[in-house]
Amino acid sequence: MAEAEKTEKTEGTEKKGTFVEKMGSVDRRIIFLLIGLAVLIPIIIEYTTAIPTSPLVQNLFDKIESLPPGSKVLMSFDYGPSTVPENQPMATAFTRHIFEKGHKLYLMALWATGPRQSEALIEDVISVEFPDKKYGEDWIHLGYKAGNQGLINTLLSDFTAMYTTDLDGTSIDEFPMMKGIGSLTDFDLILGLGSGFPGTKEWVQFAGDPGDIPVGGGTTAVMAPLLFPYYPRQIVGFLGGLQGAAEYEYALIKQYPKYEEKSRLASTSMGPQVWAHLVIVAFIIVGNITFFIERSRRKRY
Amino acid sequence: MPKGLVLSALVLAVAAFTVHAQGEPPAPADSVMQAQSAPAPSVRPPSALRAYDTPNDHGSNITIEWEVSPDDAAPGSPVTGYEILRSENPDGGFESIATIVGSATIYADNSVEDGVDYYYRVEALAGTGTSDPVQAGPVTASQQWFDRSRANLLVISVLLIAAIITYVYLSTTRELYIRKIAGLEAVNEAVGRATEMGRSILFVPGIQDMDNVQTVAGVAILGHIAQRTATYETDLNVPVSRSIVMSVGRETVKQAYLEAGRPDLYNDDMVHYITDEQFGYVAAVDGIMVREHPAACFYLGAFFAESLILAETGNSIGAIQVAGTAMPTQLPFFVAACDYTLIGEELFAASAYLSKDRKMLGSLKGQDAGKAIAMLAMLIGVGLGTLATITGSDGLMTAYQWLKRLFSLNY
Amino acid sequence: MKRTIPLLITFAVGLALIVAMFIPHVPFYELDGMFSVFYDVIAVFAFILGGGNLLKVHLNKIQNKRRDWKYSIVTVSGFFLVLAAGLLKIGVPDGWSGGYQAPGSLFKFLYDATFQPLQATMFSLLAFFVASASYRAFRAKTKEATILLVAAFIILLRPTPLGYYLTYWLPEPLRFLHIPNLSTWVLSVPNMAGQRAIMIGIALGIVSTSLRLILGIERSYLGSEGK
Amino acid sequence: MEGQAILTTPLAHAVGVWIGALLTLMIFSFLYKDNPFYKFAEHLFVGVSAAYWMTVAFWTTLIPNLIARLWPSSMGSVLPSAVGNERNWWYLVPLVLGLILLTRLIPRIAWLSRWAMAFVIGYAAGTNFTRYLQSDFVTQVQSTMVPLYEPQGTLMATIGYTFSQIVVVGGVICAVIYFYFSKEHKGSFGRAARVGIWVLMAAFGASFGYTVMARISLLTGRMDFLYNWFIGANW
Repeated sequence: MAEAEKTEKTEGTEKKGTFVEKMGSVDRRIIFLLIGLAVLIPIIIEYTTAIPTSPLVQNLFDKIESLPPGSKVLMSFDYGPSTVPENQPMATAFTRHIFEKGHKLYLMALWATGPRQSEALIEDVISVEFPDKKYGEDWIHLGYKAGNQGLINTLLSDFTAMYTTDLDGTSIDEFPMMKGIGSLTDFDLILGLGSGFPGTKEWVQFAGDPGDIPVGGGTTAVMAPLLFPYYPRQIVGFLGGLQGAAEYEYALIKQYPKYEEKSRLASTSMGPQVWAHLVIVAFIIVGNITFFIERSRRKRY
Repeated sequence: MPKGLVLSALVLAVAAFTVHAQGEPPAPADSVMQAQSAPAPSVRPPSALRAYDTPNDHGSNITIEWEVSPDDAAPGSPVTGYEILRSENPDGGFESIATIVGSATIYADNSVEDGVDYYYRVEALAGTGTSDPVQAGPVTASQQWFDRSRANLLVISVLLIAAIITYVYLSTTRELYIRKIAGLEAVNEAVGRATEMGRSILFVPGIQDMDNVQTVAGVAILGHIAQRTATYETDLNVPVSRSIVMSVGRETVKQAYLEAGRPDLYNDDMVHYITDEQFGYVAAVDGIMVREHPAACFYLGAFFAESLILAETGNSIGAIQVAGTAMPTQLPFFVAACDYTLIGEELFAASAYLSKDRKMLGSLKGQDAGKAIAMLAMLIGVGLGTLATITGSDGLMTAYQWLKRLFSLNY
Repeated sequence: MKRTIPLLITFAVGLALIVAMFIPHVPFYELDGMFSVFYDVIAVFAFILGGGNLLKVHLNKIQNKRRDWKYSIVTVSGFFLVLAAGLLKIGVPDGWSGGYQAPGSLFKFLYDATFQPLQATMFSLLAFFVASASYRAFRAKTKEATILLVAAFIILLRPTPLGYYLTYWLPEPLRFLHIPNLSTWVLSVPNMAGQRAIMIGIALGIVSTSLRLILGIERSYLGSEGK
Repeated sequence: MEGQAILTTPLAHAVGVWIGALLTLMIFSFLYKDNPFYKFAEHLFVGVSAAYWMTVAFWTTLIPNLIARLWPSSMGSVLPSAVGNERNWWYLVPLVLGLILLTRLIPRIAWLSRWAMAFVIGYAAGTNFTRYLQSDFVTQVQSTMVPLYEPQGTLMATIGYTFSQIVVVGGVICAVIYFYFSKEHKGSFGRAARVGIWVLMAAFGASFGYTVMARISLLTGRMDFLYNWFIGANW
C-alpha cells in the first residue's frame, strides 16, 4: 500500500487533480468504507426492504391464493443444515400462506437431513403461530424415505405403499386427512424446497410432468438458473435464493398485513444486499461518467 | 365381484398358470402338488420373467425383469409387491432373496458368484398370500472385458487422440502457424520490467495439488518463466499451497536454472510451502505482496474464490498481473482485475507457446481439430433437430436421436 | 535411469487409467479408486516435506532475526500447539478412541476460536474487493469492456428496487425487458453459451495436456528434451 | 478427564468468541493498510491451518488407509473396527512411493523422488483425461444440440424461444472459434472470433454480477457476528 500511496501523492501534487479526475480514481479504501457501512447499518437498524415481487414468485403466490380452502399441499424438505439460511425462510412463508388459506399441509423429505428442518418449522412456526391447527387433520409429518427420484416414481403410482405410517410410526389410516390419498395425483400442489439433487427439478421431471400435477417450490440462488427452462410451462413458479424468499414475504405482507411484524426473516437479511448493490452500482456509474467526460476533453485538445 | 367376473378370473388364472409352466418340467405330480399346497391363488402371477447377466459390469450381478401381474395394473390393486426367490437347482430349494414393495418390474441381484448356474422365481405378493411362482433360468454371472455403454466415448477418444498425434507427428516436418496470445506476449515484458526495477517476480501455481492438470500446466509454465529469470538474474518467489507442488516445483525450477546455465542462482527456498488452507495461503501471499512489492505477479493454475483477493491486492501494489485458469467461475474476476488473462484452454497452450517446442505446438493444432469435430457435431445436431421438428419426419428424428446418443454418457 | 523410468511410470499409470474407463473387468474396475487412495497416502507423506519447510523457513527467520522474525514465533508456536492438540487428542472425552475433533477437545476449541473466524473473515474480504474491482474494471473503454459492463450491470440491478422502478412501467409486450426477466435471460442464454464454449475448450486442453504428459512430450520437472 | 469439562463451559465459549472477534478485526485492518495486527493474524492463521490440515490428513488418511490396511492388529483402541480384517499387501505400493518421495531430503539419492512424482503426474493425466472428456466435452456438445424451432404455446413465446436458441448455438460456435490457435483470426473467421469474445465477455459480466450477492452475504455473516459480540459483551 505504501508504494501505491506514494505514486498517488506525487501525481496529486504535480497537477491539482480536477474533481473529475479525483472521481475517476477514488481511493479503494473509500469504497471499502462505504461497503462496510452499507452492510453494517442495515443490520444495526434492522432495515427491511420492500422487494417488489417478480412474476416468477407472484405466479406461485397467486396459485396458492387461488386454491379452494382445504386443498392438499405437499411440501418436501430436500436440503440440509448448510442451506437453512436460504431455504428455511421459504418454508416459513409457504406454511403461513397455506394455513392462512385453510389448506392441508403434508410434510415429507427426499433428503435424510430434511426432517430436522421440518421439525424446526413445526417448533418455530406451526406450534407457535397456528396452535389451533390439529395434527392429522390440518397437517401431517410423514418424514424421510430413501430412493430419490425412484421414490417419487413409486409415490406417483402408489403413495400409501411407501408411506404406511407417519414419522412417529402411527398408521396413516388413523388420520382423516390421509383418506383419498392414493397417489401424488391426489395433491393439488407440490412444493419442492431444494438445494441440490434430488430437488425441485426432480419433482418437476418425475411428478409434475408425468402426473400432470402443479409443481412449485424454492431453491438456493446458485441452483435457481437450472429451473428457468421449466418456467412457466412445467413449473408454476419458484423462489430463487434469499431474494425469492424476500419477494414472497413481501407478497404475503401485502395480502395479509398482520404478518408485517413476524414475517421478516428474509427481508432483513436482504437489507445489506440492497444497500451494498446500490453502492457498487453507484461507483460503476461514477466511474463511467468520469471516463466519458475525460475522453470528450481529451478529444477536444 | 359379479359371478361372471369371478369365473373369467379363474379361467384366466388357469390359462396363465399353464402358459408359464413351460420353465418347469411338466411332471404331472409337480404341477398337481403345486395346485394343492398353494392356497387358492388370490392374485395372478407376474409374466414374461427374464433373467440375464448384467452387461458392462465386473461380474457377480444378475438382472431379473418381469411384467407386473395382471391384477397389479389398476391402482388400488391387491398386489403390494413382489418376492424374488433363487436356487441353484431348478426343482427346489428356492430361498427368498428380496421382497420389493410397489409395482416394480426389475431387480439386480448382486449376491451371486461368477460362473454358477442360478434359477429365479418371482411371486406377486398380496395381503392374503402369494401368487404362483413364475420361473426363469439357468443364468450365470460373468465379467465383461468391454463396457459397451461407453463405445461412443471410445470412438470420440480415439478420434481426438489420433488428431493430436498426427499433428504432433506432422509438426516435426512442417512449420505451424499459432496465433498470438496477449497474456503470453506479456511474460517477457513483465520479467524485463521486474529486472529494470530490481524487484522480484511472484508466481502462484494455483491452490490445488498435482492431481489437477491445471496445476501441472502452471508448474510447466513456471519452468519457462524460471529460465527467463535465470538469464535476467531476477528474483523469483514461488509460495505454494501443497507439498507435492513444492517438490515438483523445485525440480522444475532447478532444471530451468540448469538449462539457462545459471545453477549458482538457484536455491531451494525460492519455492516454499505456506499452508494447505486456501485462505491461510492467500493471507500469507497478500502479506508477501504488500511487503516485498513484486513487480510482476503470475497466477497460473486452479483457483477458487480467493482469486479476486490475490488479484485486487496485486493491483493495489501496482504490479503487472498475468492470470490463467481453467475454472470458469473464477475467470470473470481475473478478467476484471488483471492486466492479462489466459482464458481456459489458453492456460494449457501456454507452455507449448513459451517453449516453441514443435511437438507441443503440433498438439495445439490437434486441439483445434477437436474443436472442428465439436462444432460439426453441434451444427449437424441442431440442423437435424430443427428439420425433424418442423417436418416431423421420423427418419430425421431417428438420425437426430442417434447423434444425440453418440454424445451421451451411456450409449 | 533418472529420466526413462519416471517417463515409463507416467506412461503406464496414465494409460492404465484411460483404458480402465472402458474395461469393467476386475483389475481395471477399481483401478481409479485404488490409485486415488494411493495418491492420498503419498500426499500425507509429502506433508512432512511441506511442514518441514515451513518450520525451517520460520525458525531460520527467528535465528537470524530477519525482518518480522517476531511474528514467526507466532506461526511456529501456533503450529506446534494445534499439532500436539490434534495428534495427541488432548481433552478428547473418550481418549484415544474418541474423534480428534470431538467437542470438549483442545483441538476443537482452537478450531472454533482461531481457524474458523480467520477463514470466514478472509473469505468475507471478497465483498470489499468485488466492489473495488467492479469500480475499476467496468468502464466502457472498448466494445468488449462495454459488454462486460452491461451484462454485470443488469444482474447487479436485480436485487435492488432501482432495478424494479427502472423497468416496471414498460408495457405488456415489452415484458421481457423487465429487469428480473432480462437478467434471467442474460444468465440463461449468453452466459450459458459462453460457459459452454469455455468448458469445451478446457476439456480439449486437458485431453491434449494429459496426452502430452503421458507420451512424455511435456516433461516440466524432468527438464526439456535437450538435456 | 476433568480437563475436557472446562472447554465446553460457557466461560470457554465466551473466551472463544472474544478471540474470534479480535482476530476478525485484525484481518479487517488489512483493508486500511498492512499493519502489525494483520501480520499477527496472518502468521497465526498460517501456523494453525498448516497443523490443522496435517492432523486431518493423519487421522483420516494415514491411519485408516495405510496403517490400518497394513498392520490391522496394531489398531487397538484407535480404530477398533479395523482390528478384524486381514492385511492388504497392495498398500505397500503407496508406502514405498511415499518413502521415496521423502528421499528429497537426502541430496545424493534425491533423484529417486522423481519416481513418486511420475506416479502422481500419471495419475493426474489419467483421471483428468476421462473426467473432463465426459463431463465437459461430450455432455456440453450434446446439450447444445437443441432444435431451433419448437412450438411454445403462444406465438411470442415461440419467437422468443427460437431467438434464444439461435443466440445460444451461435454464441457457442463463435466462442469456440475464438479459441482457435492454428488459424489466423482474419476475414469471416476473424469476425466470428470477435463475436465469440463478445459472448465470453457477456458470460463473464453476468457471472461476476451473479456472485456479488453471495460475497455480500459472507460479509453480512461476519458483521452480524461482530455486532452481536459487540452488544453482547458487557463492557
